[in-house]
Amino acid sequence: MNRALLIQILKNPWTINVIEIFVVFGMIMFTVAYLSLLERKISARIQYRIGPNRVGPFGLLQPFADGIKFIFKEDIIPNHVNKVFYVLAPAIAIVPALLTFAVVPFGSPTTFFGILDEPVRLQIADLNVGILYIFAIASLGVYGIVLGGWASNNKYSLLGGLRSSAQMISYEISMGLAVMGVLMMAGSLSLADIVKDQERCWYIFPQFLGFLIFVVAAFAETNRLPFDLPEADSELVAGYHTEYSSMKFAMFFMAEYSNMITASAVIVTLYLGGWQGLPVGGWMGLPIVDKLWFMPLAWFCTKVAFLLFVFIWVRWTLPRCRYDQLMKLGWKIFLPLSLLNILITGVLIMMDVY
Amino acid sequence: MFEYIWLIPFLPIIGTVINGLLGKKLGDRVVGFVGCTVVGISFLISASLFAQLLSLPSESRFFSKVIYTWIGSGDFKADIGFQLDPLSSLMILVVTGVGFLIHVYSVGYMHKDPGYYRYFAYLNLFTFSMLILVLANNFLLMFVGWEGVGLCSYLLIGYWFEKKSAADAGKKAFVVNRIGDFGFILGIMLIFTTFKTLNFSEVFPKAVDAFSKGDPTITLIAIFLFIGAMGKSAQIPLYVWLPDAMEGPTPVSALIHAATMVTAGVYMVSRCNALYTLAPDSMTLVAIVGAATAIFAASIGLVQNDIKKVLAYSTVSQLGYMFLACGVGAFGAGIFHLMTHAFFKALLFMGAGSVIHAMGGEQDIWKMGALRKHMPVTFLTFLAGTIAITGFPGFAGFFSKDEILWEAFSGAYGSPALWLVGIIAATFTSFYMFRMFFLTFCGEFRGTDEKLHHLHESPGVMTVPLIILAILSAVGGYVGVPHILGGSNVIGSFLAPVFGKGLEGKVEAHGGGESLELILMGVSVVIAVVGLLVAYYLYLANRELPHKLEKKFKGIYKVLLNKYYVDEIYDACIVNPIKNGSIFLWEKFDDRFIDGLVNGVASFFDEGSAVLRRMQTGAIQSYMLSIVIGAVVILGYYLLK
Amino acid sequence: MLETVLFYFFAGAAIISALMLVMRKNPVTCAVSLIITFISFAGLYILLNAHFIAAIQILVYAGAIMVLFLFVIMLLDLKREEDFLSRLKAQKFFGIALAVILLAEVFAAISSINGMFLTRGIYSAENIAEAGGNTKVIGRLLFTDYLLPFEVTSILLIVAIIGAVFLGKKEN
Amino acid sequence: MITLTHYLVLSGIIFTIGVIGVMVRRSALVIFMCIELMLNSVNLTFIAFSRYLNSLDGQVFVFFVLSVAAAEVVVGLAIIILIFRNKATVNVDEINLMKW
Repeated sequence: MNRALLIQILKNPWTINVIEIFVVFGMIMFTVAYLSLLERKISARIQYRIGPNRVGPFGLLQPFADGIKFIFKEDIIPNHVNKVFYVLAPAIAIVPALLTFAVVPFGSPTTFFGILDEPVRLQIADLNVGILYIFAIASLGVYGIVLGGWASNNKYSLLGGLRSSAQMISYEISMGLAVMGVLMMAGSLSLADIVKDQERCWYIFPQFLGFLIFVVAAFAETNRLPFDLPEADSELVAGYHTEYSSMKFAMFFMAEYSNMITASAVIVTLYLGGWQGLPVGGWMGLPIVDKLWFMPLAWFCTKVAFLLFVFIWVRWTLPRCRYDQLMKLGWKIFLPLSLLNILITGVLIMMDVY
Repeated sequence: MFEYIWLIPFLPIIGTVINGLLGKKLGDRVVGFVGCTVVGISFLISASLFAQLLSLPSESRFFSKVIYTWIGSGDFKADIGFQLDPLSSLMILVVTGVGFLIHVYSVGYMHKDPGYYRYFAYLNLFTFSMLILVLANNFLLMFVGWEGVGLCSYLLIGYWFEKKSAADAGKKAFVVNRIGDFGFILGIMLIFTTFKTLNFSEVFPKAVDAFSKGDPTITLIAIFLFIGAMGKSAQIPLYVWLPDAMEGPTPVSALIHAATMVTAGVYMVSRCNALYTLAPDSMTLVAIVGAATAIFAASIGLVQNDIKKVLAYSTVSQLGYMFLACGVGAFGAGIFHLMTHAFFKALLFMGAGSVIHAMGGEQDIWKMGALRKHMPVTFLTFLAGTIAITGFPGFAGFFSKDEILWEAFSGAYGSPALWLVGIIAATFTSFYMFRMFFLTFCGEFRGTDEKLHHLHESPGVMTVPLIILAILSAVGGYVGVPHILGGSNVIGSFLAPVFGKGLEGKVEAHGGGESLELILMGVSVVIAVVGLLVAYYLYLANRELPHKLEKKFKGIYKVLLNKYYVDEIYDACIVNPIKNGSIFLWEKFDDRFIDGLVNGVASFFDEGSAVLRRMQTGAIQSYMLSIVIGAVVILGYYLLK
Repeated sequence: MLETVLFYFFAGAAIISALMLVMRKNPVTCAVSLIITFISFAGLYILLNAHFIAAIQILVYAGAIMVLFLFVIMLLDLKREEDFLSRLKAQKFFGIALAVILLAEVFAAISSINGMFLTRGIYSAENIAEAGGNTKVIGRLLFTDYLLPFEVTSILLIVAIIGAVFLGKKEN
Repeated sequence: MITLTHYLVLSGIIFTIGVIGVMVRRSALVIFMCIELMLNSVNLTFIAFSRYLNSLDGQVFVFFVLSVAAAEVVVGLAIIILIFRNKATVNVDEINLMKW
């Protein structure tokens, strides 16, 4: 195959898109793997332990060991389950988590040091209904848990599934309303536009209330502590995945961590300026740094990493709340607060403050 | 400032809403406070509007404002609109001023009554309706107020509805009023078909321009309107409800007799003076009815023993005077008498209320006596009221009554005969008022010992209104001192713009001269004194004589005591035939024929549906099947068409 | 070309899953079939350039309404439905026959309107793109021409919420 | 080339399937789902017309249909739960209280 044709193919937007998809997928999977290690390490630190350190230097190869273990364990399908949904549920759980990432811009458009003729955007798809897309896909994530819980034909699993569906619906509302503030400020549903608009100011500052609501709701949506009621081990054994083992369990596990990553990425995009640098000083004022196409990417990854750390930190610090408290918080506090947020934002926009 | 005119009726209705809806929770103190305050503020606004009106030159003293178009349908248009001119401004002053004093008095009189809040809600509603009536700028809105006072009188007369007589009296008042209202409605309809409008400011000029004197249409309208006035203002033959209205609480009687309700008819006739002046025949009718009522009621008053009944008949009689004034074309004099009458009649009723309060509910004057010692304030104020009503020189009643009598004698439509009737009625008035006064306050106490110990002066909240009204009764007449006594008849000239047409005719007819006027004035003073002396002679000096007279004129006495048997005659001639006819219709026509028809239709469908209801299987699928069949058929129809 | 393929793919998925909804006896299977139908519909909406509606189709129908259905199915712990309509065999026969007639009539109606186009509106694909995209234009329509129905919708939703809370409340 | 007719035919088929479902199923929940299916097929018609007539009114209508459907589902499901509490069944042929 001659060289010119290769370059022709490489420069085709479709090819770039496919490459992007594979890179993003690989990155997420890689992060998921190391996130599990990170979680164990951090929890050990918090509990004044050392954490896994046997496999590889500092236990760095631990994720691979875990993966191999999961793959080779016996795959049990109990007799009393509904086989179709039992098998489908883990897959249904993980797909939305990965799909959501498609609209998140993770860097500014670039030509990779002039290799390409036209700048390409570092985002798999720039939908003009980006946020709606995120919410739509995220709302599908619940089916994996609900169906898994139901198909297991086990009362603990069923309860876990029920809890998660109620929880998801409750928090999705305040989450959606909290984002309204951002939409009103950006005037667009596209995430690329939202990030671009944060040049003037990260939305966390004008939208602090919305940010708080969104972050807490994101915790609830990802079933992380203190809102991990669907799998509350002290009450429900292991909740919806009680009956799961081996690779199917690993998929639920991966789904949870991918969800965390996606949630962090969305929070960063909506409130923390996406791939933009610090709100002061531009790219640290250095013209060289300004030219480097990977700087935005680096900023983005740093912020996501920080948020992931917060996720883990919170998990090992806070106790779990009761289910009625969870519901009360969602409906009686966050819902009114998010409406208030819309009101305040609207008034401030009318007064030309924003 | 005139823009705020709507506040005057609006405030009392606010009071009604607050007291009616929340009164039970608010407690009696708040209820009383709210009830009085709203009327008080209304009075202040009325007073300031009145002052402003006075500051204008007399020909531009007119203000009219449409708040809201109530009904608009083709040609017909009715507004919620208010009109302020000398007549209505005087009326709102009387209504809110005297009304306010009655409200205050009620706080004391109705103390501890279980329906306190209801009472005040009604009272405020009453004031509201009356204000709407007098402020209206068209006949229809006036009719709203007209019906409103009718309703409120029903509610208040029957306020103690547990008592059968009170409930009956309320119904009687309502029904009799409706007869009058019927005439009023006919009048309004005739006005609309004749003039195509109901606004005062359009009807009256049109009438004057387009119709000659004595036109039959105008005469008919005037008579219809007067029938309405007869009902509301208790004239023969529709006066029967007023004495029975004594069943209501005494302040209500004061309100009905003094400030509101009964004056509505006089006000309305005066308001329509342009129409009446165009119809001399109807004027004559008004004058005759007024004079007849005056003497008729006064004669009944001579022998009544119930303190409130005496006052009631005196009201009927005084209303007769007012209509007499209107009938002879002296509308200003009628309104003047209306005002002074409001003062002293409110005073007399509230004084009587104070007496009844002290006597523990006793109303028979033969069981009272010597109350002077126990109730000095009531005694003095009652005395002022009595002197005022009998027309002693210097007091309010003197000026107004005298003007009426003078006009009756010498006015454009007057005649000596009317004057004679008036003067006889005045004699009667003087006699029965002093009779009641002496029996109540002088002599020795004739009640039980228990009652004697119970006697006490009323609390301040009741006596202060009495004192204020007593002062008004004493000096209220000085706004209308006639020319002959060196006065300038301020009120007459103030009202002149409204009664312009009426006055013209009157001035021409004044031929009698000043000496005649002075003689007539002297006569009326003399007869007042005669009444006083006779009463004194019979009831203080020579106490056996009344009983002897009673025996001697047994027939007349009995007829008078039984009020000429009017109620009985009405029962026999009107009430009973209607009742029997109704019973016949109820038992024969309604029960058999109408019910049979209705029940037949019902049972037809009942049996028919018993068959059809089998279609309701309760299975949703069958219903859905029917829907789909319907859809298929409809779609098929459109496709094949 | 791509459009044709995608249309037949989504249409096929929608029809098959709709048939599953009607024919399967397990309520959860029915619900999941319906979810698939809804998602296929969303795909069709995207083909029709209705991005906003596609997004809220998934958000509202697949994400919220069907979760509620599943929630209720699980809450009531519904078992498989026994042989459907054992009692009303005739009903079943007539029902399906009628439905087929209805479908035939609908086809007849479609063939008769084909080609007979009414007035063409102003919102062509280019105009929409120029005005800022599908979502923006719909938003503007909702807050101008359709403001009253839009506000009434909010009242409807409030009423529905109150009704649902009242109905769902356990009698003390 | 996909034309309006394609969409209308598809929508008609789906609608008919929904109608059949309502007529032959016993479970109130499934009947409910079939009604949702019918609503959706109508939505498809709306959007197809909206696309081919260059008018957005159809999409706005779909928006309203969606909110009505949401309200209807919320109340309907509450009613179904209530029925289940009282009668321990959601089969419509066993809930035929509303008959003569």
